[in-house]
Amino acid sequence: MISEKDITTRIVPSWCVGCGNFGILSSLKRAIVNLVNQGLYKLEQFVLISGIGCHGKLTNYLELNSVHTIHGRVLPVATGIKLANPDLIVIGHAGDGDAYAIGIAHLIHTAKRNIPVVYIVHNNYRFGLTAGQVTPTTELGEKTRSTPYGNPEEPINPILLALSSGATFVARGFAGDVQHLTWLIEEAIKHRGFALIDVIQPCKTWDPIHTFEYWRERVYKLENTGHDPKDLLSAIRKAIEWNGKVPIGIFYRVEKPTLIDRIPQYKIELKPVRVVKRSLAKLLEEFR
Amino acid sequence: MISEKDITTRIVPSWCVGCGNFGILSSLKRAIVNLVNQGLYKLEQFVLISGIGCHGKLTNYLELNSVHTIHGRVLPVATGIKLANPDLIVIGHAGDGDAYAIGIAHLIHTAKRNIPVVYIVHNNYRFGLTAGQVTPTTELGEKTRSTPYGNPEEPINPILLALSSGATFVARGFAGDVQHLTWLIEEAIKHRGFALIDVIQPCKTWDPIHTFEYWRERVYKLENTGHDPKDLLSAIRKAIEWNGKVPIGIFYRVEKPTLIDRIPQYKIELKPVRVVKRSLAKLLEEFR
Amino acid sequence: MSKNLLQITIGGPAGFGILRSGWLLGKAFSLIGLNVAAISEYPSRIEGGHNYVDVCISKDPVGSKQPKSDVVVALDDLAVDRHIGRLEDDGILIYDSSIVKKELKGDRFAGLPFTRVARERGFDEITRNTMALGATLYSLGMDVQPLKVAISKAFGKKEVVEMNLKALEVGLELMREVYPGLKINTPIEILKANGDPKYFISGNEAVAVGAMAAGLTVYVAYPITPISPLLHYLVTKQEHGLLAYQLESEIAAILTGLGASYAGARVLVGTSGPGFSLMAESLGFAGMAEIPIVIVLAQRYGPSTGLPTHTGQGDLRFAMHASQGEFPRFIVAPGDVRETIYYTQVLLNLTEKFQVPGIILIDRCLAESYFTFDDIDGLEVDIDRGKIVEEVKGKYKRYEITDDGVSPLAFPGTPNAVVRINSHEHDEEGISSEDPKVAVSMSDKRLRKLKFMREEIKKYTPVKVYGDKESKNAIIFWGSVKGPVLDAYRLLERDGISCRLVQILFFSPFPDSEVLDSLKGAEMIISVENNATSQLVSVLREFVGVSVSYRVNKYDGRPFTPIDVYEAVMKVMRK
Amino acid sequence: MSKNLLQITIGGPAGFGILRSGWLLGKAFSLIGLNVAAISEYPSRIEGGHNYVDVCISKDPVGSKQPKSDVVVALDDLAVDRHIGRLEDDGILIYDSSIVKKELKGDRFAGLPFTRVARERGFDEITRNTMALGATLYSLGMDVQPLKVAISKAFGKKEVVEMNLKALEVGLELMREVYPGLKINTPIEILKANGDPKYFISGNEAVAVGAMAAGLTVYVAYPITPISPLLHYLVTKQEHGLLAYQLESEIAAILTGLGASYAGARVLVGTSGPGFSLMAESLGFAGMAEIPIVIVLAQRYGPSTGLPTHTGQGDLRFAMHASQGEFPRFIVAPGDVRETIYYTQVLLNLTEKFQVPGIILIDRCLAESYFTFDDIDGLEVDIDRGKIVEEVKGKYKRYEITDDGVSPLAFPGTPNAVVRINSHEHDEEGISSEDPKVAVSMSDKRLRKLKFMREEIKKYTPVKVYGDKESKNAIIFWGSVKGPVLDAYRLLERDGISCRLVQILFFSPFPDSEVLDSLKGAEMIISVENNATSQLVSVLREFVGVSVSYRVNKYDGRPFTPIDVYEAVMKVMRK
Ligand SMILES: Cc1ncc(C[n+]2csc(CCOP(=O)(O)OP(=O)(O)O)c2C)c(N)n1
Ligand SMILES: Cc1ncc(C[n+]2csc(CCOP(=O)(O)OP(=O)(O)O)c2C)c(N)n1
Ligand code: SF4
Ligand code: SF4
Ligand SMILES: [Mg+2]
Ligand SMILES: [Mg+2]
Repeated sequence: MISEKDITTRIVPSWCVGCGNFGILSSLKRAIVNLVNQGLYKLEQFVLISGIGCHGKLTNYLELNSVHTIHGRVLPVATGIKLANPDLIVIGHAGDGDAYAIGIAHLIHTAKRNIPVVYIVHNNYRFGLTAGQVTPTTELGEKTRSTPYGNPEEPINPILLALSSGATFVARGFAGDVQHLTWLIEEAIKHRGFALIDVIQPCKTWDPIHTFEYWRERVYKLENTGHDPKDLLSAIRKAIEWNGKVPIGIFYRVEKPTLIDRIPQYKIELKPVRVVKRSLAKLLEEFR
Repeated sequence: MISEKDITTRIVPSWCVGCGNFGILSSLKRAIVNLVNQGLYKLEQFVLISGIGCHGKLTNYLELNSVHTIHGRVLPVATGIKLANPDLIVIGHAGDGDAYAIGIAHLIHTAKRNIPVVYIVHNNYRFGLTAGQVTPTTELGEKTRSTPYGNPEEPINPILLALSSGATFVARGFAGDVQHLTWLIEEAIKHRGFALIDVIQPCKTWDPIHTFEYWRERVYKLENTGHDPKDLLSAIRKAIEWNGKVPIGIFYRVEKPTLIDRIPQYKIELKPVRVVKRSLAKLLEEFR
Repeated sequence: MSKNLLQITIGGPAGFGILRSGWLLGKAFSLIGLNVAAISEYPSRIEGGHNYVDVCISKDPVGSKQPKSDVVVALDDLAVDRHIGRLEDDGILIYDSSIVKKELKGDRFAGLPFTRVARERGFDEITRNTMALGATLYSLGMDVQPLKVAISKAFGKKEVVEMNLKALEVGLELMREVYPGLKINTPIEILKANGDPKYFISGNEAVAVGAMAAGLTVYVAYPITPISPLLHYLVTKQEHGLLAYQLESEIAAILTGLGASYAGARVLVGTSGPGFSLMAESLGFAGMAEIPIVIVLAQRYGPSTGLPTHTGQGDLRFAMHASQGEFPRFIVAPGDVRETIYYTQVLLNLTEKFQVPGIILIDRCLAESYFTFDDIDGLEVDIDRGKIVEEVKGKYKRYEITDDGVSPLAFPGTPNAVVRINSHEHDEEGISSEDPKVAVSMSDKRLRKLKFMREEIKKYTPVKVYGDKESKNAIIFWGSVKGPVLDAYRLLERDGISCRLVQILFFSPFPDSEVLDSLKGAEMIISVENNATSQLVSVLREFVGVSVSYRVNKYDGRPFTPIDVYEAVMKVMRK
Repeated sequence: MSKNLLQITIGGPAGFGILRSGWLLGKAFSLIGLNVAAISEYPSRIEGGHNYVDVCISKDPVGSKQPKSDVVVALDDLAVDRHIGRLEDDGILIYDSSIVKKELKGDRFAGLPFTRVARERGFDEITRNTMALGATLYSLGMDVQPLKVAISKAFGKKEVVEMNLKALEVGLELMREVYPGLKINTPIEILKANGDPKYFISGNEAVAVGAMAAGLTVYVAYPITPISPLLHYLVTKQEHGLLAYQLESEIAAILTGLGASYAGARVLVGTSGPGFSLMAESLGFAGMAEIPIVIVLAQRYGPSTGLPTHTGQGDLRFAMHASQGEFPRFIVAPGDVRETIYYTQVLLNLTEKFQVPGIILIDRCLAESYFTFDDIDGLEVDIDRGKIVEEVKGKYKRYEITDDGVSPLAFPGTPNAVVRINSHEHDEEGISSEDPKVAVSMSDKRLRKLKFMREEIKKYTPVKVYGDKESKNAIIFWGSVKGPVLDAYRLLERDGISCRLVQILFFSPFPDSEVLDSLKGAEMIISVENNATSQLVSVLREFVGVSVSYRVNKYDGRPFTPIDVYEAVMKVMRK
């Protein structure tokens, strides 16, 4: 039996007091500890990847394999790891800037490929670490460091985009509900396919309006509504809904072959981490 | 009155005989000629932008302002032109590789911003100019130069993605129906907002299966079905439909403020093409 | 250290407004005609950790910070730990005793309960800093009036201004009450200063001002430290016929900029290393399609994410060679805020005149530090957009072959002109061509500009020499290292060391002959660079065959102090 | 031109299979032990336009094409126009009279209705080329047997093979019937050649073979000319424990590669200039995080989109300096297919041994042309993955400070090891750190590798010297220019001109001392480069202070011929 302490480093998190990232970190730790203690995975199988931003510091706090990659590129790194060693459990963490601004292309394509990795987006509606600029999820009209006259753009809908890209597990979590988020992360890890969890993560510094309280009053759980996560059209309908109330939970979950299932070589002898010499003379035979 | 000849250069198109690009070129010319002859625009107002690929050569064939930009970047260039001079009519041409592989991020964000430009994607389900590799729209299982065992990925759905990104005009055209495509292009140009036209463009060289005939047997016009292009959910339902029959026409069309409408400065005195000296001494006053 | 300098350090956790306090103090001194350098350091986090700013004040010009300070204001324990060792022998430590838990015993230590008092008085706690500034002014024996002016300029809201003005008085009174005798021997020329206000400005603001003076119409960027403040500043200036917009990535930003430039705008793009990397492909597009654009590249410690909030000069070679293929570009590396204002204007002209991309190479230290300068004589540059044609007769050819390689430039929308630009090799009309002869003539056309560009930069002092211009000893440097080098020079002078100081401003085109002239007769050449591999040295070897005798490098993410430079030079001299 | 060479040109529209025909012919000659260079040129279009290939054949080694040809096979009017002037005085033009409309009168012109005959015989029209090859062989007086073998190797389907074999006979018969006397005076050593088959391979295939021999497990790319054939080849080899995958962009490709490398794979990424530009940021990530990866960068004419299907050497400096900040990298520029096989293996080892990124710099000419070589002696390299640890005792530190800068490397999944990598500056465990001391020690750790890398490359002949090694005249070059330079040497030798030929293979780390050795005593140094700005010359100035006396540049997108080099050198020599 392991405990959260066993996967925690000596580093004190450098997030602002009251930051939503703490809730995500706790949920992640709990999920991993639970799954390991259930005997489903070994600790060394986990690989975390984080982008650049406040959220990205998470890899410093966990005594687990990790890649603190460059801004916006969590998913291609995740893809590479998974393709090279499908036995690893890959969990990517990105900010909303990371994931939906500079890195949006990779979300679409990783979902399309159904790469079996978990993608946790710390959605605080701001570029946090670079000091509070607008992101693709910031609401229309909001004033930020880079939009003093109010954001002239409507926000994107990451849930809808992920659904439209073929993601097989699409969920929204809330950093203020650690128990629920822990459950979501566990389900996402167990899911055989690409799993997005967009997590509402209050940023008290750059967005004092959308606080924990703000969200707590508005979120409700899809699990309690009879929503059928196997139905794409209902999922889309739920994704479009943003009428004062905000659904959290699993919008969509289906089983579909992953890219690894569909690449025939994996069934033969492809083990990209096993590097073996091939005879040069033999390789050159066809050229003579 | 101008004719197509007036906007045609001396250059003989270098596309393969029977390429779907010819149909798109004709439609574009007709649309521009029609609109100019209707007195809606002047020729010098038009700016074409093309990406890199077979489709990209189009700018060589038209005696109109144009930018043959780098691969995948039609939309940011279009955005820049439009922001600098909103009087210009900007029409972007991209390949499916261009638009949906390397350039997909810009589609999402340009749609989100509702930048009033037209985006015509020459969708031939292949990287044409680089000799026939798989693209994001290639069907599952198809054999291409880069997928000799069959494409292990399911295609993306560009119509659905554009709808999910907030595009205000979303259509599919067919290079084999020049009259219909001409109409679509005219409507798109007249639309105040971001307009995507995904055009089915047969590539006889790299995709001998999906010929003009293949598509001709399958396409049907949304205009004849009573489809209401103002209803997002119906548009999504139509976008998901791909049951042997393929709808062409306008999936979705709504009026919404464009980014230019929403940037207050445009209402004041922002004319980014008019460069005027500002007094250095005055600018520095606040620093003393 | 020469005692006409005064340095005050303010340190505390991120979120306390430390940098703002440094600005206030610096601003106050600049208002009475003193020179100031306010150089901050902060980690890549939003709250907590340790921020500090060194405010260095002098009657003489000052472009750097000192290793030691006369007053250290410490607003938490970490600040005490980090800076107590940096106190001058007769320096004073002022700390917030309601936060600092450490026992501090010493007759130069002044613990005052700023936070508690703020709470008691009903001020926002954040005014603790302002109180500490009041206490500081008391210990310096300085008048509070200039700081009051600074406060009223800094804060928008009247209540906030008033609260801070009160806090200032309270802090001063507290110090006077509890530590009436704790005083700094403030140099008389500082104490009695009452000259004209100086300009007090950061490198980022200098870029903004220069660009706006030059008629900038479009600024595009994706946020990145240390250039984000440029975006934050310009977005507030949009009333003036200027669009400043954040795009979804650096790739989108520069291409939006290129689109706007093609359409006729005057465009600036701001970024740092990671973003510049992403712009490499588009830089070459600008080169090939001959689209003018200026990129301001604020270097930080690299490689990769590196230390995002710390400085470095590691991108010179990358700026020179970014993007595939061969095309001319301008690169200018201003050394201080005044030069930044000037060369930003110059580069916006030059890039349009020659229809090439240009790079303004600064670094985190220059971008985010505040410095003073006196006058704007000769600082303003007229707008010159080059060969723009507004009316077209006959066939317009975007890439018409000309003697100087520069073709007449029309913008789309011009009647009778088809303005066709192309990333592919092309003929004079901009139509794609694979003809080898066309390729050679177009390559020649583009590269021919270099000769004229090299001529042109002569007008803008591409190399500057300071100090004893005939000396056999030369210190050679670029960019923000100018500050510490010039400040070190005063120390060297004091010690009777003669030397000339050579600053390279243009790196592309490289001013070969001016560099050679500037080094004529130099026997000992010492390079000073904020990087590990001496990139300037490699450039000198490549372009002018000059070998540097000694290299001084600092690559820990921190700027040089004059003492660093002084000691390194002395070590060499003693050899 | 020395007459132990034979050159055949085949030209026609894209879509006719011209390049394939060139391959067939080259393959046939290579099978009887002759040396072949088959160098093609094609425009950036899929059908129509003009493709051609020059197949140069010799008993001696050959690495380039000649300006003139002994036989020109023209399959349309454009081909006639383009190549009729390239005929040797006694050369023969064979053209398809059912396509060519032009009236051609001359006793060395053979018009034969290949297409019509193909149609009549019920062959696919595309066999017109094979017929023309039959006619060619007749005029050369060569046996058709080797070409038959080549045909059976080239085509998968039996019917296609048989159709082509028939077409070959038909073409030969046609020629014999209509132009029995039209014969080339084929050099006897070619006519009678019956040596062992040589290896006949393109640069792209050479990379593939080298990489596979070195145990490659992951190849990732986004398609781009001229490196796409590498992807097309490797995707067919995936049964052998190799994943070759196309990603959504170059950015995705390299980062997928870096992820795979971190996880333990041996990774190659292929691209050309535009894609390499997009990879710049990730290259620095590899540098900072110390992730081994090899990028093969096939240069083409630039800048920007440039001429996508045409060659150039414009990216040397960019490869050397791409990405912000300072970190070690390997750059090797093989000059021919044999070297490509060798150095690909070497670089896959070296990058893992030193945990740094590496670049194999080739160009369009080398990548897509076919060349022969004889033997594989010494060509195979053992796999060396460096300091890989499979079991971990005690605390594993990914960035443990070591004497040579290289830390033990564990892969994730290893029990007891936390493998943490980081693009931010970090401590030994890979945890982010902003400590200036950590920054210096980690910069030093990374840059310390350079010294050992410089030592290491000595094992792999970083500089090669050919010709008269003591000569006062030196020709210096890099990359695929090796072919024309070595071929030109035979012409210079014939004219009694002595010179040494110096080929630089490694550009990073730069083999300073070997380069200096190779140039010792050289008085006249002539550089030959396929670019406009002489990038090698700038590197020589920078690293070894050597000045080049004359520069020979070609920058029209086309490779040098030996005559270009010969004439340029002669011009210089005559001065
Ligand atoms: C290529 C590149 N561009 C810009 C940056 C600067 N940058 C660092 S973090 C960040 C955004 C952070 O926002 P988000 O991803 O939402 O993360 P958060 O800080 O809110 O957790 C940016 C733009 C960078 N590191 N790299
Ligand atoms: C950055 C970059 N990567 C790759 C290429 C090579 N390239 C040229 S065209 C093309 C794809 C063409 O496919 P598509 O966009 O579908 O256009 P099509 O040729 O089918 O019209 C690619 C990958 C490039 N020019 N630039
Ligand atoms: S700035 Fe916002 S997201 Fe970043 S640590 Fe602080 S509260 Fe959290
Ligand atoms: S390859 Fe396909 S898309 Fe390209 S020109 Fe030929 S038919 Fe058209
Ligand atoms: Mg965020
Ligand atoms: Mg395509």
